[in-house]
Order: sequence, then structure tokens, then C-alpha cells
Amino acid sequence: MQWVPFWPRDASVTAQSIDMLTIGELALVVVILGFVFGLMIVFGLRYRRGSSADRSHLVEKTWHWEIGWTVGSLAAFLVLFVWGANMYVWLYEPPPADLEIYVVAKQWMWKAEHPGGQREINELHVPLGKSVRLLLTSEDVVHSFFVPAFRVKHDVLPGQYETFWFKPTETGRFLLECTQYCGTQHAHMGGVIVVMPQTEYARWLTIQGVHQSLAQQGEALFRKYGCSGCHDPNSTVHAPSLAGLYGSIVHLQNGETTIADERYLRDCILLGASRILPAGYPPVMPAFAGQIGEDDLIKLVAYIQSLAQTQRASR
Amino acid sequence: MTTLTADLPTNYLTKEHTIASWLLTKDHKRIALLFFASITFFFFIGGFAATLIRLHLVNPAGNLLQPDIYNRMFTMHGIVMVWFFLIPSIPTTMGNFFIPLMIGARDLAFPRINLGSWYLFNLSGLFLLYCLFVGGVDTGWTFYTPYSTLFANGHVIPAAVAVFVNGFSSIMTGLNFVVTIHRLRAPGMTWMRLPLFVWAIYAVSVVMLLATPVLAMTLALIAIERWMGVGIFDPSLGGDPLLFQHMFWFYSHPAVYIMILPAMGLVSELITCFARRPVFGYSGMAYALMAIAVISFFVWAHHMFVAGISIFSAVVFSLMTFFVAVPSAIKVFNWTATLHKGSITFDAPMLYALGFVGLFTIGGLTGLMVATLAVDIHVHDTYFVIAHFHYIMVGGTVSAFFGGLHYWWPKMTGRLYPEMWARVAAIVTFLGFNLTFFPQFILGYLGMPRRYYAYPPDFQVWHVLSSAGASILAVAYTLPLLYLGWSLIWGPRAGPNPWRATGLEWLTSSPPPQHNFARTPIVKAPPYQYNPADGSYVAQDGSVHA
Amino acid sequence: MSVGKPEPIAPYVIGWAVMMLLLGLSVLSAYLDIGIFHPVVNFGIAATQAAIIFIIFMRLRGRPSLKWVFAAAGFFWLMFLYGISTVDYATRSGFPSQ
Amino acid sequence: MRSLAPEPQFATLEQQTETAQLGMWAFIATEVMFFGALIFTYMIYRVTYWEQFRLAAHDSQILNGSINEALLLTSSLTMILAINYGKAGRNDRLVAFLLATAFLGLCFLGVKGWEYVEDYNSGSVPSMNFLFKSDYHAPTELFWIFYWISTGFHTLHVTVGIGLVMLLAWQAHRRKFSPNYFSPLEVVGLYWSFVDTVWVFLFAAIYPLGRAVT
Repeated sequence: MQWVPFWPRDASVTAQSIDMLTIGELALVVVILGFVFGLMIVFGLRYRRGSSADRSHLVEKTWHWEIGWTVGSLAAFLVLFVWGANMYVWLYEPPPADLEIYVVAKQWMWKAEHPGGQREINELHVPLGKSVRLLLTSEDVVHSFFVPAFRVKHDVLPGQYETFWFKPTETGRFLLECTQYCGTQHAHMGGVIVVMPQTEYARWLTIQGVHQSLAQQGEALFRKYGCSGCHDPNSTVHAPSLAGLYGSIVHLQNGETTIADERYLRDCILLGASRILPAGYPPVMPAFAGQIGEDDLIKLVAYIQSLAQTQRASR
Repeated sequence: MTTLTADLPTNYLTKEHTIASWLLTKDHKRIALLFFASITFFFFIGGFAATLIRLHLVNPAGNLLQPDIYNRMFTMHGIVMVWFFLIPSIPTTMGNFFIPLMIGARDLAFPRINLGSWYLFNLSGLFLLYCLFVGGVDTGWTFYTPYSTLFANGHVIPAAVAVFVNGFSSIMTGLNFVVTIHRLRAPGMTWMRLPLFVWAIYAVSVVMLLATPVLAMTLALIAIERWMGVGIFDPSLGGDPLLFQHMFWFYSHPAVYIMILPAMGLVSELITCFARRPVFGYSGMAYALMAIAVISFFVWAHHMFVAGISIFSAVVFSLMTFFVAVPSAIKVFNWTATLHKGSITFDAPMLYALGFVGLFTIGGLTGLMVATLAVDIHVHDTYFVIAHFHYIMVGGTVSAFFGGLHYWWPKMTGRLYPEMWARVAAIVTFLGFNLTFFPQFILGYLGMPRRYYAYPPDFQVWHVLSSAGASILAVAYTLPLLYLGWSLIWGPRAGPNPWRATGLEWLTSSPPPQHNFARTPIVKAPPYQYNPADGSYVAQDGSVHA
Repeated sequence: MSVGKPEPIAPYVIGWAVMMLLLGLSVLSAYLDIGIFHPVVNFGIAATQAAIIFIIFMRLRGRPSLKWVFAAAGFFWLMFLYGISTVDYATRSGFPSQ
Repeated sequence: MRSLAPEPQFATLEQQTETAQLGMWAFIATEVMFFGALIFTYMIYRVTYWEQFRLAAHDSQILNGSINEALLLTSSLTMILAINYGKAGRNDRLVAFLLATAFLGLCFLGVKGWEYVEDYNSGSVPSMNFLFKSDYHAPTELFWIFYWISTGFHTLHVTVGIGLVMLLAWQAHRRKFSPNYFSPLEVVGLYWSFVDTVWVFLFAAIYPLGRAVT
């Protein structure tokens, strides 16, 4: 699409798809605008006062015309609706990604945590050609994570994880912006997405001087907050084992079932004994809301995630 | 006023002269003029804020205003323009003045409530001015939580109270119209003989009645949350910020239709009158107005596609949004078809009306782009959306407002305005408007987020173009103030029906007497019985005019 | 409408008695262990009482009229708010309501 | 004695009466939306925080709530009787029943005030005196926030209603109403009964929760 004047760079798989949809819509918009403006101009000239145009057989109403143009334009736009809805689901229900990165927003900065424990602020390094899934949360107000070159955006809410994915197709530095008004320095809550070739990215990861992965840091916290007292396999307390929990189907106390994803784990930690905990256990878990910050929550969740991976590997 | 109309028979302007006779009036025409004064005042306050914003954005570093001041400016621009100009604009002024005249009534059903509505409006305006003078508010007009309740350092509570009180003013006006249109129609004025402007005001009043209380409650909750320090929408206290957004948009999306529906009705009057032929598909137009009013309640979460609502609900709301476009499309096509085989003159009201149709169509079609889920992900909260809704609200509603103002000016004041100046103003408005807002579509797609006081230098050229357009627009909006003011004193006298239009409002003298009609008119004809072939028309009382 | 002969008061007294009975039922149900049916029962009773007030005490009895439409409009519109938001709340996974 | 001509915008007195009633019905529709929006927030949070809401509501005072509902239901009865006697021209009874209605409303306010004091003493006032009764405590506060806001708005409506009924009683005493002119009675009656309806729903939302032993 770069041949179109003023067209923004597209640097991800999804950007190209969204551009196609936009072009399709623009074409339809131009056709309809041309029709309406064209008719207005033609009628305006032809039927101006004093012109000799024939004004007999005035049509006051024909359902044929009204229904015709309505159904016609609606059908055209419904095609676009289906196209757009499909793509939306594709973007916001991420397929299994090559890389998962946690992003925490706060006034007025973006903090990213890589699985290996690398942290950055207002920058996000990602490898070229790999699908990257982001898990976003906020420490204060609603923000919005927007990378114009990738055509992706999602609001970042305090108190929950939001998620979407992208797959860069070009190396370079791309603008990251906050698009939900968040206070005085909203305009400066930006950053850069750095897309690097995979080998360079691997090298970048190693020179960050990090010794512990996110999950390892989470394990330490798991002890510090006393989680291990009950959830350790050797514990005498009847608490659910966390090995293999992530990604499994859980039967809840309220009779429903859910998949134990990041959001679920996060809610369990924060809410403690409530009806969203797995069925069959006594309601003794304390609620950690207000005691564990977003940074630590991410590590704990990453640790529980890693337990599932090691179990899968050992099986 | 004495000098203006001394030689005319007694009318609503000359009946009484004391200040009390204005401030305590129960005459809907006088109350309409009071509202005119109030909303014009607020239009220029909001316009002043817009001017500062556009001046500020000429420079990418954004160093004209302090960041906090800039944030307060766009918030003030939004709040003032939405609740203190656009929503009351057409209903409280032209609706108030012409609904009783058009249905052949002597007044609205509840004149005291009508006057009360004006006082509440001004009370809410005082709250807003208080908020402005003590330092303003910086939440954006959307008051999103938890920013507005916990983090904002502006004066959120007075602003919320202002909008709360303003809501009741709008409810009172809507209630009055609904009941009046149901109960006070002249004999023979059946529903299918109502002018489309009356239909539009009816539709909009229903929306006002049923949507505004939800906003009132939502803002009350915001004010209480901030004041008491409790957590109604605060996630750290168990609240759900998206619940606020649901409730806010449940009002604020229909509110967009509160702004545009009266404009649609008004433009229907103008186009049919100046094309000198019956409106194409009258019943379709009337039903479309009602359909828009109802369906507008099903689409609110399209403001929340990237906000974290469930994917399934996003798909549902997107689909509903495509459906609400259908009645709007019917209207656009019918306006266009109304030109067919007409005998068209291009007087200023007609120029405004045609401008409305064009700009509204652009705004509506880009609205469908924004309603498409995947495209919205990219353009949401960018200048693309800003451009889209300004095409609807400014290009649409404000154009129609000026069109109606010119059309009915002779009836309201008894004077004709200078036609040439008015045409110039209409054309300059159209050009200035497009120069202001078309670049913003491009800016938005390039990735310029809204509510930024500073931006990457690449975007500067578009911002400069937009600001240049805004300065033209400022001139175009000030012009009418000058020449209409001029016409009050030096304008030629207008007869009862200078446009040779069919509505009942043209059957009485200009300006109308205190209780509108010497004798209650009997309605014998549908509206818009113009004959383009010979220029004759049948007024709604059945009288034939060659 | 002759002076001295008011409408019969029986419907009002009966309506009032039924509502008091329903109030008793509502209080009683509070102490029964009926789990998730509590809100159903309580709001069901409330809706019945509201219907009695609207129809008898606010005089919606009689032939169909515009009043009916106005009286129903608020409740009908409220259904939009409740019904359509359910589409989101029933399918969203972020808010801890799983 | 007031003249019986309709106001200038109406053709007949009957049209004026009907229009006034219709106006009140339109106002009631907006009030339904107003309280409905509040109950909407309640519903969302109640479904979300089922246990916490039960725990919190256990401290609500069902006895006071029930007494108040009985008072209001009875006042609706006295109000409609007042209107009937007014329409029949029985002015003495009209005044008596209006006063009874206002009195029942005042009793409601009294009980409500007593209940508020008790609520304060038992630590149920968010941001002033609040005791948390649950591990994950914030949602219990949500319940009480709803309680205060909803009963607060309702009490405001009752207060306005009492004022209006007293005004009517005064006007009736001055013999303003007759079988030919009773429109204000009908209009205020509609308002009064509607305020009653609101309480019926608030009662269901607040008091019966969390009583059953599970």
C-alpha cells in the first residue's frame, strides 16, 4: 500500500490485512459519495428554477427505489462487516504465540517484562517474523496501547489482563502511543517498538544482565508471600496443586467451568476464597488484593505457567 | 425593540417591554429567544476553546499552552459543545419557537416547565462557569473512570453537577415536546400530516426522556465516588470501569442522535421548500426518524471495541451499528431524490441544507468504517474518529442550525436578512469546514491520537492545514452574527410567508402575535404540497396559492 | 361524577391487602434457603406489587390509552440497557465474574 | 374561588387535565430510567459478588424496611382515597386523607432516619464508619454504597412528595378542588404511587438478602 500517497507504513501481518479492508471500504465510500454528490449536482443543474427540464410525472414515493438502494448499500456493507468482524476475532483471540510479553502501563510510561526476566521502559524489543502476544494491565487509569505501523490497539485497564498479538514483518523502530486520555502527560506517554532480526534479538536478550527468568523470580515470590505453605506438594493443607493448572479446564465452586488462563490465575490470587476457586477445596485462601502489585503478580502468574510447561515436558 | 417593530401590529416582541416580561415569560417564542441567547454565549465559549486548541496544535512541540491548560481546553470544548450547544441547539430554539406554530397550537403544553428548563440550563451553565473559573476540569468530556474519580486534578464534581442539572433541563424540554405533540395538534393535523421537523423533534424528545436519566445517574455516581472516596467503578475496590463506560455510552451514543435528528428534520423542511416539490417518500422519512431514535439505543458499545468488552458483544454491536445506518441511508437518498424534477433555487438556507447532506454523508460513511471492527482497532481514539464525528456534529448539526436560522429568521424577527452575505457565509462555511476536518481523517489514519498536546513533527503539515481551515470557519461562523444583527434594524420587512412555504407557521404574521394564531387553524392538507411545474403550492390549511 | 358518591373503594382496599400479603411473602422468603432463586422470588414479588400499584392505584385500568404506552416505555427501554449489556457481561472473561 | 377556564394553550379543561397526567406519566418514564440505571449497577455487582453481597446485606434491617414498605403501601391507599373523595366533592375527607398520606410519609422518614442511625452505629456507612465483614472486603462496601445512594435518592423523592401532598392539603382546605377541577390531585397521586413503586424494588434489592442459613 506504500504507493498510495500519505499512506502510513505497515510493518506487521495484521497491518496489511487491515489496510486491505480499509481500501475496500474506501472504494465503497467513494462509489456512494460519487453517486450522492453526482445526483445532487446533476439534479441541481438540470432542475434549477427557470430551466426548461420536464417536470411532469413527479414521483412522490416509490418503495422500489427506497428499498432498492437501501438493500443494495446494506448488502455491500454487511460484506464489510463480516470481513471486519472476522479480522477482529483473529486479532483479539490470539493463536498460540511464539513469544509472550507482559506490559504494565502507568502514568506515564510503558513497562515491559520479557519471559526471560528482561525489563524495559518505553521500549519494546521484539524479533522479526515471530508472533508476539502481549498481556497488558495498568497500575492506575485506563491507557491504550497503540502501534500505528502494526494497526493494533487495545485499551489497558487497571485490574485485569487484556491481550492481543502481532507479527512484525519489517525491522525498524516504530512509534508506540497511548490513545486513551490518561492525564497531564498523556501526549508523552509513548515509546518505541524495536523490531530486530531474530539473531540480533537473541543477542540483545543476553546482554540485558538478567540472571533470573520471570518464572524464577515468581518462584521466589511464591515463597515470600507464603503461597508455598499450602500449594507445595508436601503441604498438609488441602490446597489444589498448581502443577499443570495453567491451561487446564477447572470446575468452579459455582458449578461453572473455565479455562485457567492468566486472567483466571490473577483473579484467584487477588480474590482468594470465593466462588471462582476450583470446586472441592475448603474456602481458606486469603485474598491478596491490595497486597501484591502488578509487577509481582506477573511473576507469580509466569511461575504458575512454567509449572504447567515443566509438567508437560516431563510427561 | 420598540423602534424595530413600532409600526407593526402587536406581536410577541412588542406585547410587553419590561425585563420581567422576558424573564418570567411563558411564551414559547420568547423562551426560544432566551435559549438563543444562552446557547450562542456557550457556542462562542466552546468556539474560543476550539480556537486555542487549533492554534496550539500548529506547533508539534505544543508550547503555546501548558499541558494541563491544553487538557482543560479540550475538555471544556467537549463539555460545552456537546451539552451546552449541540444538544439544546435546535430543539430549545427552533423547536421551542416552531413546534407550537407548526402544529397549530397556542403554546407548549407546559409553559412554566419550559421556562424552568431555561433557568435550569442557565443554572447548569453557572456550575460550568464556576468550574471553569476555579481551574477547569481535565477528564475529557467522557469522564472515564478511574481517571475522573481518583486521578484527575481538575474540578470534576462541579462539572459533573453542571451536566447533571443540564440533563434535567433537557428532560423538561423533551417532556414538553412529547406531550405537546401528542395533545395539542390542531384539528386535522394527523400524524401523517406533521411536518418532518415535528417528527424529528418528537423522536429526539423520546431519546431525551429515556436516555438522559441514565447519564444523570452515572454522573451522580461519579460525583459521589469522587466526593466520598468510595469505589463504585474503581477496580481496586471491586468496581468495573467498563460498567461506567456502558452506562455513559448508553446515554452518550443516543445523544449523538439527539444532536443530528432535529437537524435531519430541519433539512427536510429546507430541501423540499427550495426544491419546490413534495419531499420524496414522506412516510419513509418519518419512519426512518423513529427507527433511528430506537435503534440508536442498541449500538452504544461501538465506542468500546478496543476497551476490553467481550469479543462476542463487539461483533453484536458492530452488526447493530450497520443496521442503524440503514434509516440514515434512506434519508440521504430521499433528500437527493427530492431534488429530482424540482424547481430549485439556491438561497442561503438551501446552500446550508445541501452542505448538510454532503457533509453528513461523508460523516455517515466514515462512521461505517469506524463501525467495522478491524478498522476501528486502528482508528479508534485517533483523529479519524475526531474528523468523523465533527462531520456529523459540526458539518451536520451546525450547518442545519444555520440553515434553519436563516429560513425562519423572517418569521422570528419580521426582517429579511441580506441574501448575498448569507450565501457567502454558507459557502465559506462549507469550504472552511472541509479544510479543517478533512486533513484530520488523514492524520488519524497515520496514527495521530486524540487529546495530544504535542505530537511527532511528521504530522505538522496536516495540523497546520486544519488550523488554517479552523480560522476560516471562525470567520464563517461570526459573519451571520454580524449581518443578522444588521438586518434586525436595517433589514427589509418580511411578509408572513417570504418563502412561499406550506407550513402552518407561515399562515400567521411575522413576527407572530402572542398566542400565535388569531383563530386555531384547521388542517386540510399534508405538508409540502408544492408544484414545481407552475410554482403554485397548497398550504396546510388547504388554501391554494398560485 | 355527582357530588357525594365516590368510586367504590373495594378494589383499592383489596389491592392494598394483596400487596401487604406479598410483602409478608417477601420477608418470609428471605428466611428460606432457596439459593439463587432469592432474587427471582424477591424481584418477582416486587414486579407484582409494582403492577398492582400501576394498574389499580395509578389507574391504568380501563380501555387502552396513551398512558399505557408512556407507563410501559420506561420499563421497556430499561430492558435495552439490561438486556444488551448482558451480551457483554455474560461473555466477558476479564471482569471477575466467571 | 378559582375560575375554571383552561390555560390559553388548551381548548378545554378536560384536555388540560389529560395533558397534565400524560406529562406526569412521561416524567415517570424518565424516573424509571433514573432508578433503573442505579439498580442496573446493583444487578451487575450482585451477580459478580454473590457471597459478599449476601454477607453485607445480612446487616440490613429488614424489620425497619418492612415497616417502611407497609407505611408507603398504606399511604398509596390513603392517597387514592383522597383523590376519589376529591373528585366526588367530599372536601373534608379529601383534606383528611391527604393529611393522613403526608403523615404516613413523615412516619416513613422517621423510620428511615432511625434506620440510618442504626446503620451508622453498626458500621455500615462507607467512607465514614465502615466495618469490613469479608476477606475480600471491597464488594461488601459496594452493597452499602448502593444502599445509601438508592435510599438517599428515594428519601429525597418522598420528601418532595410530602411537600406536594401538604401543599394539596392546604389548597383543598382553601376549597380549590371540585368535581370539575382536580387535575393536581391526580398528578401528585401518580407521583406518590410511583415513589412507592420505587421502594418496592429497593426493598427487594436490599433487605431479603443473606438471611437464610446456608
